[in-house]
Amino acid sequence: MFRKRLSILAAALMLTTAAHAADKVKVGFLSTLSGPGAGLGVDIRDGFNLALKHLNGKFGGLPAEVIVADDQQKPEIAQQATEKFLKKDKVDFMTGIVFSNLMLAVGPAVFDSKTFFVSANAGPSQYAGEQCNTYFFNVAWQNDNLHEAVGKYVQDKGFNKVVLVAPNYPGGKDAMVGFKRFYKGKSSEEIYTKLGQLDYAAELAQIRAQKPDAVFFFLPGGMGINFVKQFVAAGLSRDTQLFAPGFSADEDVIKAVGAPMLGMFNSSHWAHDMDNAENKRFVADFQKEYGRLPSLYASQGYDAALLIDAAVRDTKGKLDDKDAVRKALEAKRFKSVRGDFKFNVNHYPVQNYYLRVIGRDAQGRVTNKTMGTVFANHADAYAAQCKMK
Amino acid sequence: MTERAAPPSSPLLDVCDVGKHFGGVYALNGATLAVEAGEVHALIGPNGAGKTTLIHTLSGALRADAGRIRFAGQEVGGRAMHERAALGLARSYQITNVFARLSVLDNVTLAVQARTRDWGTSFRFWRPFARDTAIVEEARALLERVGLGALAGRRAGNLSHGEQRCLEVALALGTRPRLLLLDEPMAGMGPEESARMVELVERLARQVTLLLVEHDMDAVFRLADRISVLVGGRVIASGLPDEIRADAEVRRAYLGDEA
Amino acid sequence: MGLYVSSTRRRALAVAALVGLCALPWLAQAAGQGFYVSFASRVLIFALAASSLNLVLGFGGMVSFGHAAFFGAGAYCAALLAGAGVAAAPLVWLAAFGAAGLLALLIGALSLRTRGVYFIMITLAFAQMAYYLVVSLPGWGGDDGLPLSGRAPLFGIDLKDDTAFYYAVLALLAASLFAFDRLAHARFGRVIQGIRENETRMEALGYPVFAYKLSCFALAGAFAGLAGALLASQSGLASPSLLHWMQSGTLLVMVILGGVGSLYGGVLGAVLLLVAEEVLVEITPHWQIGLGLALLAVVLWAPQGVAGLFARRRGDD
Amino acid sequence: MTQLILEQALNGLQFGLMLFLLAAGLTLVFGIMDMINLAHGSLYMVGAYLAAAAAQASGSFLVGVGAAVAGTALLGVALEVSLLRRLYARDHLAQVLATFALILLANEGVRMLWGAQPVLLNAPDALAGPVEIGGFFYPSYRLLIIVVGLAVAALLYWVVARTRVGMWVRAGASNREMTEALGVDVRRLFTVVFACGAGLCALAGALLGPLLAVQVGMGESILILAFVVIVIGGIGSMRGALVGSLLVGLVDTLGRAVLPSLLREFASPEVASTLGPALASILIYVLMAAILFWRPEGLFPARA
Repeated sequence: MFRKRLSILAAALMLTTAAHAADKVKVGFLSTLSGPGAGLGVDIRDGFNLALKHLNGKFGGLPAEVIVADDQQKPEIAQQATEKFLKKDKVDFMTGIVFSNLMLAVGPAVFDSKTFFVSANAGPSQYAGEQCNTYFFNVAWQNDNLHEAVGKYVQDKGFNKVVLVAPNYPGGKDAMVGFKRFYKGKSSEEIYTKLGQLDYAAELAQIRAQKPDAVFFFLPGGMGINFVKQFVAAGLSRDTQLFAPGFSADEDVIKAVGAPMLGMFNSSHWAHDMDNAENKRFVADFQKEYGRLPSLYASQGYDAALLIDAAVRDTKGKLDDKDAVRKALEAKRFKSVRGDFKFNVNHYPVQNYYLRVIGRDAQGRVTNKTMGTVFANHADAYAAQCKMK
Repeated sequence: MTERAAPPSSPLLDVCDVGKHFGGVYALNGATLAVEAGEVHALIGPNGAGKTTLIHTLSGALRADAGRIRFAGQEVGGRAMHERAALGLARSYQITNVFARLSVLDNVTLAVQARTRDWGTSFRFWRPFARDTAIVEEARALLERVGLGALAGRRAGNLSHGEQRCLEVALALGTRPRLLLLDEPMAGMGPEESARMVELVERLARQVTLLLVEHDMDAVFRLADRISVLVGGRVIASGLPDEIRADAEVRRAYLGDEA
Repeated sequence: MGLYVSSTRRRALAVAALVGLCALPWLAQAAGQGFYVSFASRVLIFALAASSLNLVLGFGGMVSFGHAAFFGAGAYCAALLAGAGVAAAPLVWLAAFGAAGLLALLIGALSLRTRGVYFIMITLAFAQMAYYLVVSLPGWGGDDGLPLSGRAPLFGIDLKDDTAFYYAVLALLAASLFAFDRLAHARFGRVIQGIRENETRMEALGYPVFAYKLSCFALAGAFAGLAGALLASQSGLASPSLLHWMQSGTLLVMVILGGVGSLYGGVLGAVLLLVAEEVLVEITPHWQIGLGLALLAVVLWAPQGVAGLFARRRGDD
Repeated sequence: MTQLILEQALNGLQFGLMLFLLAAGLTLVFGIMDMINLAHGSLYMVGAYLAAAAAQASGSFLVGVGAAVAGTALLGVALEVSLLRRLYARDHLAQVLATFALILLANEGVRMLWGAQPVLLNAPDALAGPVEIGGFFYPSYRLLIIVVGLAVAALLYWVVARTRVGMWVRAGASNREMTEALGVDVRRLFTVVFACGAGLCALAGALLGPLLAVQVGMGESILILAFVVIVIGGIGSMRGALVGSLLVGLVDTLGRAVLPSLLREFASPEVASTLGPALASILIYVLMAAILFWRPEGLFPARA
């Protein structure tokens, strides 16, 4: 009885303090920082930190406290870290998660505690459709989108015997669905691999036996690095064209694999050669800071920080007013490095998707070059099912 | 316990043509032996004759390759060691085999507790053993009988060799066997300890049928009602001590060298 | 190691610890650190799992390297029941207890034919089989595991509240430990300890050793299943990593660290390992170095585990 | 189909031979000293990291491999003399705890030195492409691994079967006390065996580095497979380790290849490609359980 009355009292106090501004902004940054998927998490983190540096360590003028945790790409580790963020550190925002399966694992706890999650990567179809949530925002894309773009290009180019390879997890399934939404030819084989698998000898033998025209693979991080290397080593690149979403053909993979990737087509919503002032500053400073070209993951981490900054500024630091924070996030008052985009009803971006090809740039480096636009102002296929409350 | 009435003439333990080989080597080669209820039956033979193998085969530690073993009118050759023990066929070990890290009393209570026909099952998960005072009392009485009453609280591993041999016998007795296989109870003992063991076995003989394997010929001829001689995995003679002493074949094969 | 006897001193300590644990949520709330209530539930759940392993390992003398299979089986049982709409905690716990017990009965029946190192390895093999099966079964969530929505209520008590859940876990752990204590002092407990000390001798005395070992193995598996079900509701996820061999290894480490064959060894080990982890994580990202060195120190200088350091030398040991 | 099976058989052979490199050391450690060494996988990891570091520093893959083997063997000696020696007389539980602690130390040590992200180790450029054998292309690097694996297996076989040291090792595995009584310094013998085992681990780590990823935790998954191998083969038996490795390698790889297509006969493609690999990974554990069930001491028991 006593406890209950106490908590009612506490709730009343909370209401009266609700209008007061916070004195700092706490962000829980949970990402994959070890293991084969670590490259992605590290890029998101570095992008996020670069933005924070550009913002002088402040979000919306308030000192920022960013607590970084490694989810080791394991759902239960992610959950434990999230619980700590929510119950111990009591963060105002969470961000950073790379893999959709982890997002789905921690989502319920985050939303239950009315904490905003600004996803810098994971964009599971569930949260775009029926399970869309007031507290979930994605600054990157819905999982299917980049795959849709490749599917459309492969369809337009007239390939008609394609093998699809993706890891067996929600992001992998979204990839296959997305690709097939626009590719209408024969998908002779759909190979699901174990998430985190590194030796693809068996799959490559299977592909060789199928003799496809093209292979579409979605294997983020270290998985993709190994797949491309082994694909080339097996001699398959001689008669089979490789296609991938930008995830598997960005600077992290190129740096590791090098020349064998030349000529590979891939899709992205961003590229480091995009011509706008924000992007030029981002790319230049990223290279200065970390000594490598940024990947799309880094750009997403950068944008996530900018979105949080804009929301805090809009609400004048009154982060307890959840409604106001939501509206500020939806308004998206910042300039993205990818050019312009806006949020759909499901809090996923509506934006352009481009085709890139891997070639040598003016300095002779192997890198991505933007070829053209595949989709303009493209929304995901699930938004219609979202009844945002 | 189910005890089918055996014809009065049939022996308590009836071993017929038992064979056991390891690889190509025959340790037992058609051993035949009968132990009558109530007697002390000694089994003697030179080293390597197969005495211990026979004890293992009878107790169930080893399975015989051939022949049959009847105990109390039942075929037991195919039964597991614990089933034979539950039927009343107990054994002691030549190399002391007690619960070294447990107290002397716990050693014997475990043996007494094994007698499910008197105490019921040990699949009792909840009721404290401390309430089974009868088991503990019987164990204490047994320890008194073998002369270890004063050492009940000691760790079995800390007993002297002779005391451990006595405990070994107490363990076998705790199950109240109908037949006790005593495998060299006097092994490694000094003369004084041996004398005490002989006394103990003499007292035991009044309560339980014994099959005694022993090297000490004085003890054997003093204790045994009947003697069987095992040579080369085969019983070459069986009879009263005097008959055995007089048997020419036994003398040649075995006693000849020593007597 | 003699037959287990719980001294009055140790019982008094246990009661004192229980009282302290009862006060923990209140203290945590007072300090504004509700997180630690949830963390403490987790520790107590692992304490139950480790204690159940101690039953096979410490009392039964069977070095099982596959205990995680039963832990995980309980977790998946809870998740599947939650998915099927079963909304009564006692029912879920009972089902997890039974399912894990049955699995342990099956695995035990096959594994207990081997001895020593081969037993260690075959239990490991069966646990790995369970791991890959769970990962591969369609509808069981693969590598991501099975999420549970909410916690089933206990006779009208809402366990979604972390404090209520903590007390439920604490009550179950205390009841389980009490049961283990009874077990160790009952005839069955004496028999399995006798088997641990000298299996052949027990067989020669007429005990059906296999049946006793199997019962012990199955019972321990059942309690591990209960712990698994609790962990699944605590975290809201039945994860395949609960069945991974590293989990079996962690449980083993907890038991050895705490004290093999000591009733509270599992609890002590779980508390020490998880709290050390939690504390070290705050101090340094390289906390595993500290933990590794501490474990090595235990092996070299405290061979009876931490419980052994507290135990007074008894009689003529 | 036959070409698929052939290619998969080669993959299985390659995988099996790498397992053999790990299992060879493990089975001797296990067999002679009756020691459970969970940290054997950590030596494999350390070897891979040393190879990557040395290859990067020198620019030569070969130097990397050599440095890894030598460095890890030295580390093995240091470990054996300083710590493991104290554990031989202890029970299996103490060994499990101590070597589990070593896993933690090794993982964290590597993370401190090289970071949490995987390190890249590239195969020599000359071996980056395929070679044509029997009408189809096969990665030349994998072929090299097969050749090296076979050579090492042959060498080990010769050492164990034909040399005096090998005779001691065999004797030590079947009866340690007797070997000691015959005047062999088993302690020193064991240090040598352990060093060789560590070197072989490093060789496997260095060779597999370019195919997999050099990362923290790489040793744990492969360690269990090595245990499976030696239990199947019979603890302490070199021949058993070889047969067990090839069996596990082939069953695992061919299972992965054939099971999905087999399953496709009965189930949808998605279910087939989901269940297939998982069932294939169970396959080796089923194999191990079955072998232990019928031959509780493994295929080639070393102890008399």
